[in-house]
Order: sequence, then structure tokens, then C-alpha cells
Amino acid sequence: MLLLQFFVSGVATGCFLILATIGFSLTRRVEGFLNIAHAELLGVSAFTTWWLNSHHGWHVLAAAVAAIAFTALVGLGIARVVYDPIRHREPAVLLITSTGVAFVIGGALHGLIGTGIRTLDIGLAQRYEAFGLRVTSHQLIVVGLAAAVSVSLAVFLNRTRTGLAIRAMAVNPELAASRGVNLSATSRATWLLSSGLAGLAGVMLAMLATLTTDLAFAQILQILAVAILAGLGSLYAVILSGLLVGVAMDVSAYWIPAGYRPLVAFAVVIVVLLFRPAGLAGTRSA
Amino acid sequence: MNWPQLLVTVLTLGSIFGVVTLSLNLQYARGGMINFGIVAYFAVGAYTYAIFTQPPPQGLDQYKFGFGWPWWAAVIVAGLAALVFAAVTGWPTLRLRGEYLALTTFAFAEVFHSVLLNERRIGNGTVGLARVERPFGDWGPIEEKYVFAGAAALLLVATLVVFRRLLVSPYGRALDAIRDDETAAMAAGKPAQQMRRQVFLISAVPVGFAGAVYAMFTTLAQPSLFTAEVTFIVWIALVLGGERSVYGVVLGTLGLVFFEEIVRAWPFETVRSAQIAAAVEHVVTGLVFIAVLRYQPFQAAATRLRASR
Amino acid sequence: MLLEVRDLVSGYGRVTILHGVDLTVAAGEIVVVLGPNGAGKSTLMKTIAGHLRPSKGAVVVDGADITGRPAQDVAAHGVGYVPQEHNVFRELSVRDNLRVAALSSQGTKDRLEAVFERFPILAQRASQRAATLSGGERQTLAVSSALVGDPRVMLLDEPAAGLAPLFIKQMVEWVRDLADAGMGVVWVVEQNPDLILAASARTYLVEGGRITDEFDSQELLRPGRLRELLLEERQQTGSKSPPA
Amino acid sequence: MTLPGGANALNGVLLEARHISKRFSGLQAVGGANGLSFSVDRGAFVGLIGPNGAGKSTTFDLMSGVQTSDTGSVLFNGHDITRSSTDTIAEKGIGRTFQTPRAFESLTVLQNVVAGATSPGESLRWAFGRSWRSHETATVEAAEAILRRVGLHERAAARVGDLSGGELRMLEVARQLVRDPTVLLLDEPTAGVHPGLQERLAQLLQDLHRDGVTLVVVEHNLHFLLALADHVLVLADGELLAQGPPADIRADPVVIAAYLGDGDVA
Amino acid sequence: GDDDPDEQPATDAPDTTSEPAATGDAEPADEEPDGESATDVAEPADDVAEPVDEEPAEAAEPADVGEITVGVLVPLTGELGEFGKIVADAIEFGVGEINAAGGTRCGTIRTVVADTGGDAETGIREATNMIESEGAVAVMGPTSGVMVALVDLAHREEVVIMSPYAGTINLNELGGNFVYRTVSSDLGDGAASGLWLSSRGYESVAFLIQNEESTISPAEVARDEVSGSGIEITDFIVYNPGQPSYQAELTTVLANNPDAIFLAGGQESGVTVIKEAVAGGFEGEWLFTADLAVPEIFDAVGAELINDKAFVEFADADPSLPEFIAFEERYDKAGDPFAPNSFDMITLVALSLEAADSCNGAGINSVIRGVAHSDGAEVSTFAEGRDILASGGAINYEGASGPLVFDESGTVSGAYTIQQAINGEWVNVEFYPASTFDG
Ligand SMILES: Nc1ncnc2c1ncn2[C@@H]1O[C@H](COP(=O)(O)OP(=O)(O)OP(=O)(O)O)[C@@H](O)[C@H]1O
Ligand SMILES: Nc1ncnc2c1ncn2[C@@H]1O[C@H](COP(=O)(O)OP(=O)(O)OP(=O)(O)O)[C@@H](O)[C@H]1O
Ligand SMILES: [Mg+2]
Ligand SMILES: [Mg+2]
Repeated sequence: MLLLQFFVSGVATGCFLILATIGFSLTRRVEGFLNIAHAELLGVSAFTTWWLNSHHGWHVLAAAVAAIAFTALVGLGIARVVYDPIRHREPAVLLITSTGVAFVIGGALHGLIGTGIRTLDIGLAQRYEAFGLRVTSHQLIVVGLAAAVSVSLAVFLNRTRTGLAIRAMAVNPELAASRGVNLSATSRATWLLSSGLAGLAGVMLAMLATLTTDLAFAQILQILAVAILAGLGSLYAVILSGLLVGVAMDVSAYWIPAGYRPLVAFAVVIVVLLFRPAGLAGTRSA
Repeated sequence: MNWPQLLVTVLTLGSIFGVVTLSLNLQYARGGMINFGIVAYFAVGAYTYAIFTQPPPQGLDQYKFGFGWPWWAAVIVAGLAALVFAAVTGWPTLRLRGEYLALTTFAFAEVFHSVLLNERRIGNGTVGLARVERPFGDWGPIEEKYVFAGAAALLLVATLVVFRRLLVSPYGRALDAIRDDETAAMAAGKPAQQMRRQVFLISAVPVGFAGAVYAMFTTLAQPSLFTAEVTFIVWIALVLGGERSVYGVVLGTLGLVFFEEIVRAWPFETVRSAQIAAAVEHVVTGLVFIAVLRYQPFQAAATRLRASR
Repeated sequence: MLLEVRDLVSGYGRVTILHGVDLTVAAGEIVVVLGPNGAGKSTLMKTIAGHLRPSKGAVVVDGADITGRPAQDVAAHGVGYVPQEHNVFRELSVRDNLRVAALSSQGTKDRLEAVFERFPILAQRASQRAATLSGGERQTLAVSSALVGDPRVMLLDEPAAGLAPLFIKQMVEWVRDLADAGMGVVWVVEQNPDLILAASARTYLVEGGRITDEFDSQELLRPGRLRELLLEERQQTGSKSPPA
Repeated sequence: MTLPGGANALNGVLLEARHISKRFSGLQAVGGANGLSFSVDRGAFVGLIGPNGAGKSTTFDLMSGVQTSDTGSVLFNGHDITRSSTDTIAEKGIGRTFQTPRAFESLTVLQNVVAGATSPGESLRWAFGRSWRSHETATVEAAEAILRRVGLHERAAARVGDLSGGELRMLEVARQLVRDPTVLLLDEPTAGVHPGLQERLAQLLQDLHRDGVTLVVVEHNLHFLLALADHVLVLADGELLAQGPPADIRADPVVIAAYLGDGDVA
Repeated sequence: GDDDPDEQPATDAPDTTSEPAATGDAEPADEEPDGESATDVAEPADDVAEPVDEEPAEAAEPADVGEITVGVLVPLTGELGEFGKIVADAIEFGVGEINAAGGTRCGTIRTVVADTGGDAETGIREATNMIESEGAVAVMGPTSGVMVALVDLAHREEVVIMSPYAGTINLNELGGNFVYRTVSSDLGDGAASGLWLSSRGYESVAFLIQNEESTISPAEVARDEVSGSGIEITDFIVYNPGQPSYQAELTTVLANNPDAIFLAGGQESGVTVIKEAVAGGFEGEWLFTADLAVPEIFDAVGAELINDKAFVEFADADPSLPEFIAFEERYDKAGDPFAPNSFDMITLVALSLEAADSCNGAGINSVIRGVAHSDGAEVSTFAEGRDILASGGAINYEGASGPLVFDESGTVSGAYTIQQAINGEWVNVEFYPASTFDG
């Protein structure tokens, strides 16, 4: 029973990871680089939510929507100003540039917010019990959102024109242009989407956690773990891999000290990659 | 501004990290292997050095091993330990490619960090090992810190010379071929797996040495010194310098450390100003990265350097 | 004229490859572009398609000047393009490759069906990643994708390279059908020119970044004529003829 | 590599495939029901043809160790090389080109060819010394000669990224030639190569053949291939459809139906 | 070739170790830390303090030197940024008082402030800068990890480093010469927590400990104390901070439903843990550690969740001390954690400069023990002390945070306060004076 309880919390942990990673994976897939600043966008969104909610007394839902929109725009703006001019360069250059962006956002957040802790003005999580297992309303929201986002993103990428265009541009932008894909519109859509997803994850972070300006960036390691495990660029595998990492981390606490949870996350990554060298979604053989 | 002091710090730390960047450069720019866990090899060097030089445990110490060896022996062991660690981590991971390799090495480093943090019998857990032996003394009229900086710089130069020697040989060209297209290189008779492994191992050794020197510099081997941030910094230095050239790499590292020092060189006399500076420092650092990557001054400088030779 | 290229000068960075190329294609016409390796045929195609910016000259499609416009605008003017290399979306399935190509037009389903009917091998491989196709399958997919977009002008850069004779025939047939329905085609060819020449009206000879000659394609089909032409050209380029 | 027997000397089987097969998720690319078997005689010039997707390139992959056969074995000089790695097979003397040219992007054209050869300085033991230098000079000379033979000498200093499609393909061939292979597997060497150069290539292959190099060439350009090969294998759906001298193949109704269409191409 | 450069200085190495000995007999003891030598350190150091009284007027340098620099090296960003600011502010206040009183014999005090972000390497680099470039004679305010990293530098450069909150047990061995702290060791914290938990009549207690040196070692002391008094310890969980949620860590705790949870964590993790535990159905009592002893906690958690049920333990000045009361009157933020300790730190340094015969770190080091504790006159401000020193007397500084007696490791023994959450405020409920733990 205790084990099952660990499993339940693992699923919730995993779903948060999915939300945090899916936008990151999208950027990786379409733009071709690991956007380290993605984690800081979570922070932008989380603190925007907090600011509107706690400072200006907005309802948390309204604050969340505004924060997501704002984060999406911030993400798009950064892409225009910073990444677009160096698009043609190697992924490593973009990756490190994104680290620079992360520094800037982190420093700005710190300058604006300062030290100390911040929490949203929302009540305590509701507790539900069934079959002797306990879940909180917050966990349910995270799980529900992760499911909704995964499904709608899958539908979006496979069924819609924009989605297909995004995937085509991801593989070969020049050819995509010749096939009639509007590159700038598609790129804009991608950035809005991936940053918006970061925004959503940021709202979840604000809901669950106690905010400090460092907290968002602290998630980057696990985001990386999940993204890599999924096989870079694959979105569906992110779901599987997020759950796997989340459950493995939490269930492991049943046997080994909780201090080792990050170790478990990365041990899972190592083990899986040894058997599937290109991640869970890997189609490429060694 | 105290220029000698500034330069001595830049030279010391720049050399230590320069060795690491050079090794990364060998692995990445030539070997095509993205090692995102380089900090672990660095940490192995530092911890090994600390463990081998420190006295056996006593009092509140929780560590189990302390051998009290002379410093030079411990430095050699640090290099060897990094080599062994590279062999152990490289064996399963080197068949992975690109970012998958990057993240597996990253994962190894995180696992290692986590072990250092939680397993208190190795190095006192989070407390770490303090007062690591710092062997150099004043050398005649030359102050200890200059001697130390000189030793670090020598390690850098030695690494540079050895690596360059390797890379201008057909071995270096074969590495390029393997990195560009492994299958085609194998079809041209290049033992890709074996060579990648060799490069991975060779380049780990100087990182181990650098780790030992770093432990001397900080007189500390503590998990918090060996976080993923070190990996990031070294990678930043590598990319800033333009990862294709060894000179660029060294310049990039020195430039980065210089920048870090120069932003600190300004003394802040009030709490408020220091606080503002702390927030601004991040922003400025970020902006400088972005700008340097866009305009690539170090790469250009390295190109001129090469051209002028 | 459906496609009109006037005095086109273009190249890579500071290197100029095309030194003033003129070329026209009428609706319903297939023109062949022939020339030695490195002559600038692909460069010409890339420039028309908007992947390279010409430094001089004009590209006009059906009266609209599209000189220097980005590839997506060129595509929007009804120009389809099959590059010589990297001509499929490697990570997408065969079906998704075709769907992307059909994005800008209606009735995607029917168009895909038509392709699959013509090339059953693509239907068999519909959900296979394009990267794992055989060389010929990939070429087939590349051409099919471009045709699915229903272009008015079609630029084909060596589409038949690596195709089995049977496939070349089918492809020529298809292109001929579409040309008969009003499409203009530029077909760059090196290997096996006969089949394409038979279906085409005019042939341009490109050498050293210039159009050096223009022929009636049917005339080139006369036995020995093509060989004569190529030999003559080889002497021009001055390469040593191998010992017989 | 020249054989004492001179041109076209047939000294028995050099390369042999025994019941090899390869399956990709649900598709039997090579091998059909019983596996694919064929043999190549020492010094022979073998053409390998067949419809698109017949499994020709995959067969090359299996013989050069790029992929491993699911069943059966590949023998070279009587030794089983089925599971050997690509580089050991290459060192044994089997050279191959790829259908899509694979150049080393960061090297120049000349260096690409030089890198095709194996230098003593490529071993860690010798890399730090200088003894490899004399060997290097010789290789560079050989590479330059080969570039001249394939018409790329003027582009020796160019970046491979600047090469046109046809030039890349010749580079692909050149890189294998510098290795002096015993067997050369060429995957569509003329695709995208201009007819003038094709003739030069034909000449080159004839020279190699005369020198005793065993050649296996995949081609759709039958004008080119059938004039050169002395034995032709026809592959369809991964199975051997027919084999024999070029004239017989050209006339074979089965081959015509599966591959040639009306037959007027050949 | 890599070893050649290193071999040369090897012969010089012994010199390094013997060299600092020139400044005080205490030094060689550090080289052979074999248990007994620790006590050796204290005695010579005390001896050193005495001669000072005899030659106070013999100023090596003229008094009008203008400025003397001290470094303030605190975390202004990162997890402990909040505390770093309190410390830096209190030092700034102390400096203001000292300078207002005319400054020290070595000049008015100038501070250079730098942020460590809690990072040891940054700490070393900033400290080096302060010492080498700015000429700082003392560096004040590092957190535990940074402090440990600076020990060697302090010895090499002969600069005094002091911390008002670095409780790490590591310093119990490393401290004492050039390295001092105006706070007691973490072990004392653990003992106080243990005492409190044992005295509450719980039957079971769960420990939730943030994975940090400064929380784990005291928690282990507390655990021994608690289990020693027969209370069941249901869980002893060490967790990593920086997570969005701590459900996994809480699972077994909630399943075992202990009477109380001992939560030794930072604010970020602490608040989340509290909320999640309460949401998960925990209704028992809490004991927190110093990080949570701030009023913001009530806002963040929701006061109603912890009112009456939560306690907090931290090293604290004795509020009944006259010195503290006097300090409180002068400084409106005197109640902030570690503010009195920080004030004492800078005042001690300034007084030591007065007492020493040279205006540098070695001078401070040679007299600071004597200034902090001797048979001389009790003083509690800089001005008082300076006047007595100027007239040739000895002083005994009684700080706002307590009497300040440095033991052999340069640590003071401290008092601890337990506060309870009542109506959204922390209210004192128990005070353990330093003497509690003597036995
Ligand atoms: N990206 C490039 N940068 C610089 N030069 C290039 C580039 N691509 C091609 N070239 C050069 O431009 C010239 C023309 O190339 P192009 O690809 O147009 O030739 P082509 O006629 O298509 O030849 P092929 O028949 O071999 O495909 C060649 O000399 C080639 O080396
Ligand atoms: N990795 C793979 N996954 C799935 N199918 C594959 C893979 N590689 C090859 N195939 C399939 O195997 C078949 C044989 O491919 P191969 O490349 O050997 O054909 P080929 O005879 O060389 O054809 P072509 O003349 O077109 O080059 C093709 O149908 C191809 O789609
Ligand atoms: Mg071309
Ligand atoms: Mg093929």
C-alpha cells in the first residue's frame, strides 16, 4: 500500500516533469538546440502569476492565463532578438547562448524579486482518499493538465497544418520553404507554443512549490534527464519518459534514502540509454 | 585596481580550467564526443588528491580513507584516477552519439555528485574535505601565489603541447574523419570505436591533474565545488573561444576568468551596492555571453594568432 | 512565358558561379538542362527556387517578378522544386512527407492516393521514415512530393539519378502528363538523357556558369548526336581523353 | 594487388555470400525465403542490378560490415567476415563507396583522399613521433595522382562543402582508390555524373580490372555497366532473380519485366 | 613533462608550513591535528593576548592612517541571501557606530562588501580580492561552506576570518587561529533541539532534514538525544531542496503519523513541506530550525496551519542580557537572527585593532581572545573599550549576543531560544542558556 502511495506521488511528479519538459523538447526538435533558458521561463511565468495573484489580487486563474501569455511573448521576443541572428550556427553555440539568456533572465528576476520566499494566494490543497491512497487536488490538476497537454499537442502536431509545418521545418527548413511552409510564421508559432508550455509549467510550479528566484532553474537538470531519456526531439516519448523518471524517483524512496532521488533519475537515464542508445523513441541504431 | 593580483588569479584559475577546456576540446571538437559530465572527472582528480594527501580520519571526520602521501604522488594518482573513472564511465557510454552521449555523461556526473553528497565515508558528505595540502611555498623572492600560478600555467602549456602534437599528426586527421562521418571513416579503415575510447581516456588524465591543482587552490574538496555549473562554465569557455581551435579555447577560458574577475575587481562599500551588483552581475554576464557568441572575438583572435605563426 | 530567367548572376558568398544566364519555359513545355559537373546547373535551380539570392538579373514567373524572394514566396508563386540533395524530410514518414507537400493545396487525401497508385512502392513504405528508404525510393518520393503540390513550374535537379529504368519511364510519363495539362518543367539531367530528351522540347547546355548552346531536343536524339556534342564539349573543357 | 595471372585471371572465389539476409521492421530487404547466396571470383567485374529497393545497397552494407546479416555468412578469401567490424573489413582489403556520397566535411578534398589511406601515424603509439612523415608524403602524392585520374585535381584544396553533386561522387570513389583495395564495391558511381566524366570513370574501372582488382558495381545506368561487367547479378525483392553474362541478362524476359521495362534503355 | 614544473617547489614545501608560525606559537599545532594539540592552541593564544595590555600605546603606525578595510563576505543571492543581508546590515551598523566614535587607532573602518551566492569558489576569489587588492585585514560573514574554504587562505594571508552563523562542526577542528565565529557550533543546536523534543512528551517523532551539512550534523545530535530518551523515531529522511513538491519524502512520514515532525530545512523546502504535510493530514506538532524563524513564514504557510502547533529552535542572544537590551535600543533590527552576533563580530575586530600592536590580521589574531575575554573591565561598546585600552587597561568584551568566550576552536558557546507560533507571531517559550549544555 505504501508502495502504491509512492507510485501515486511518482505519477504526479512525472506529470510535472512532462509539463516542464515538453516545451523544451519541442524547441530542441524544431530549432535543433537545447534551450537551457527554458527553465528560467518557468520562473518568469511563476513569478508573473505570483505578482498578479498576490500583489494585485487577481484570481489565480486569470493570473495564470495572463502569465502564460506573457511568458509566450517573452519567449518569442528572446527568440527574435537573440536566437534568430545566430540560427545558422552550431547547436553548441545556441546552447551556450541560451545559457547566457538564462543568466540574464535569472539575474533580472533576482533584481526584481529579490531573495526570500513567495507563495500564491491559494488555499491549501484538498485531500482525497480512495482505496487507502491519498491524492491532493494539486496533484490531480497537474496530472490532468499533463494529459490534456500531451494529447492536444499530439493532435496539433499530427493533424493540423501548422503542426505538420513545424515538424517539416524541424527536419529541413530549406526544403520546407520550397514546399510552401512559411518559415517565419512557423517559427513564431513554435516559440509561442514552447514558451507557452513553459508558462504553463511555471504556473504549476507556482501552485505546488514555494517560489524562490533559484527554484525554476533548479528544474533544468531533471528537464534534461527527461528530454534525453525520451530521445531528443521526440514528444510522445516525453510522456513515457517523464512518468518513468517520476515514478522511479519516488518509488525508489521506498527502498533507498530520499537524498538519492536525483541519482535515481539519472541512473534511470543511464540504464535506458545503454539499452536504447537513442532514447525511448530512438529509431536510429547506434 | 590591483593588476598583479588580478592577473595571478586569472592565470591560476584560467590555467586550471584551461586544461579542462582543452581536454573537452579534444573530446568534442576532434573526437566528436560531447562530454557534459566533465566536472566528474575534475572532481575525481580533486577528491583523489585530497584523499591521498590527507591524514587518516580522526575526531569528527566521517571519511574512511586518508593516506598522507606526498603531494606529487597524489597528483599522479589523481590523473590515474581520472583515467580509471573515464574507462569505467566510457565503457558503457561511448557507443552513444551526440547529445545522448552528452546526457549520459551528464547523468554519470550527477550520480557521482549525488554519491559524494550522500555517501559520507568518501569525503565527509556535504562537508567535504577541508585544508587540502597546498604544496608550493615561496620560491626565493617569488611569492607562493606566483609559484602556484606558474605551476598551473605549466600544466596548461604541457597539456597544450601534448595535445597539439597529437592533433597535427594523422591521428588528428583520422579523428576528424571519424567525427565527420563515422561509418565512412570505418569504411576507410579507421577503428572508430577504439580511437574514440583512446581520446576519451587520454583527455581525462589532464582533467584529473587539473582537479588536483584545483583542490590545492581551494584547499577544499567539497561537493558544492563540483556541480554541473562547472561543466557549464567550461563549456561556455570552450564555445566562447570557438571550439575548433586550441588557442581559441585557451583564450576563451582566460577571457572568461578575466571577465569574472574584473566584474569583481570593483569594490562595493555598501551592502546595497553589493546587492545590486550581484543581480546586475548575472545580467551582464549573460549579455556578454550572448554578445561574444554573436561576434566571436576570441575565435577571430585565435585565427590571427594561427595566421601569424 | 511561364518562367523567364534573365541575365542571372549568382553564387556562394563572394564566389560567383552563374555569369548571366537566360532561360525561358513556356506552359506545357519540358526543357532539359545539360552540362558537365560543376557547371552551375544546381546553382541555377537553387537561385530560381529562392535558396540563393542572385546578385543580378531577374526571375519572372507568369509575369510576377520574384527575383530575390525567399523560397517560401517562390513556392507560393507556384514553383515546385526538387533539389539534387536533401530532397526529402528524412525524419518524417513517407506519408507525412507527402502531406507537407500538399499543405498549400486542397484535397490532400486524393492527391496522396494518386501518388500511391502511381508508385505502389511508396504506398508499401508509407509509414517508413524517409531516411531509411533506398536511394531510388527516396528520389521517387522527392519528385512525388514536389508534384503533389500541384506547381505551375517544376524545377527538377537530377530527379532520375539512382532510379531504375522502369521508374524513370514512369516518372517521365507523369511529368509529361502534367506538362500536357499546362505545367512548365526544367529538368536537369546527366545520366540516361534519352528518355527525358524524348519527352522534351528544348535543351540548354550549361558550361562554366553560362548557357553556351540551345538545341531542339529531338535533334539531340539522333543517334550519335549527343555523344558528338559531349565529346566536343569535353575538348572545350580541355580534359585529357582517356586512352581507348 | 596485381595478380600474377594478369587481367581477368579467375583464381577461384574471392568473396562469397551464403544465405545472408536482412530484415527491417516487417520488411525482408535482403534474402527472401532462403537467404541470398552468390559468389564473386577473384579479378571479376560483376554488375549488380535490380529495381529500386531490391536490396542492392543493403547487400553492400552486409558485405562491408556496415550492417550485420541476420543469417548466413559472408566469406572473404575463405575467412568469415560476417560479424567483423567495418574498419577491420576495410583493412582486409574490401573497399566500398556509398550511394549517397559521405565526405569528411571538415577536411579539404585532398585531405579527404589522404584520410582514405591508413597511415602509421594514426596509431597512438606513433602519432607523437615523426616517423609517419615519410609515409605521409607518399600518400599525398598518391592521392594527388588519384584526384587527377577522377578529374578533381583542380579542386584539391576546396572544402568538400563546395563540391557539386557529381564532384562529390568522384571524391567518394577516389577515397577508396587510395586504399588499393582487393575488392571494390561501388554503389551507383555514375549517378549524377556527367557523361563525359562517365567515360573517364569507365576507363578507370577498366584499368583497375586489368590490374586485377575485383569489382562489384551497382548501377542503374546500363549503358555504362553492361559494357564493362563480365558477369551480372540481378536482384529483385532481395532475391537473386538471374545471373549471367551481360548479353544474356539484357535478353532475359524475366529481367526485362522486373527491371528494364521495354528494354530500350539498355 | 607534466611533473617537472611541480618538482621544483617541492623542496620549498616545508617552508610554507613553518612560515606562518612566525606570527604565533599556535600555528604548528594545526599541522599535526592529533587531538591533544587542539588544546595547545588555546593556551598560547591566550598568552599572546596578555602582553598586549603592556604595550598598548606603542603604536607601530601613526594613528592618522585614515582608513582600515574589512571585508564583508556574505551571500546576498541564493538560499541564504536573506541572512547574508541581515549580517551585512548589522555589520554596517556596527561600523557606523565605530566610525562615529572616531574610528580605530588604525583609521576609520571601510567595508568592502561582496556576494558569495553561498559558493565556496566565489568566496575564495572574492576574499582573495578583498585581501590582496583592497587590503582587508579581516573578512567577516562567510557561511559554513565558504568559511571552511577560507581557513587555509586566512592562514596563508594572515587575515582574520569571522562568521556570525557558520555553525559547521568542521570548524570545531579547523578554527581557532585566524578563524573565529561569534556563534556556537551546530552541535549545540542539535542538543537544544533534542532537549526540546524530548521534553514535550511525544511518543514518536519524524525527522525531515535538508541535505546540507549545517542541518544534518545537528539533526544527528538531536536524534541521539531523542532516541536516548525513549522516543520512537519513525523516520529520519534527508531530502534535497529545490523541488516543486516533497510528496515522496512525506509519504512514509504521513503513513507513520508521528506526534511531531522535526523539520530542519530552508525556507523554500520548509514551507512546501509544511503545506504538503498538513494537506496530507498531518495534525501533530512541529519543530523547525533557524531558517524558518522569520515572520514571513506565517504569510507563506498560512498562520492558521501552524499556530500553536509549531516551534522553532535557534541560536540566540539572551534577550535578558543588559548588553542585548542596550543594543536593541540602538539598533531597530536587533531582533533579526544573527544581528547581535554580527554586531559583536565587527566590534571585536575594531577593539582588537585598538589592542594590537600592528594594524593587520596578525595583530588582530594575537589579541582577539584577550579582548573577548579576560580579567579586565567589562565593556559592551567600542567607545568604552577603546578608552580603557587607550589608558592601558585590559578589557573583557561582553557582546550583545552573549559573553563571548572563544574556545580552542575559536567558537563561542551560545544560548538557544525556542519560540512558538502564536497568533501568527513567534513568541519565546523557552530559553536554554549556554550553561545548559555544559554537563
Ligand atoms: N555551397 C557552395 N559554396 C561554394 N561553392 C559551391 C557551393 N556549392 C557548389 N559550389 C561550386 O559551384 C560550382 C557549381 O556547382 P553546382 O552544384 O551548381 O554544379 P552542377 O552543375 O549542379 O554540378 P553536378 O552536375 O555535379 O551536380 C561548382 O564548382 C561547385 O564546386
Ligand atoms: N533502416 C531501414 N528500415 C526500414 N527499411 C529499410 C531500411 N533500410 C533499407 N530499407 C528498405 O530496404 C529495401 C532495400 O533497400 P536498398 O537500399 O538495399 O535498396 P537498393 O536496391 O539499393 O535500391 P536503390 O536502387 O533504390 O538504391 C528498401 O525497400 C528500403 O526501403
Ligand atoms: Mg548539381
Ligand atoms: Mg541503393
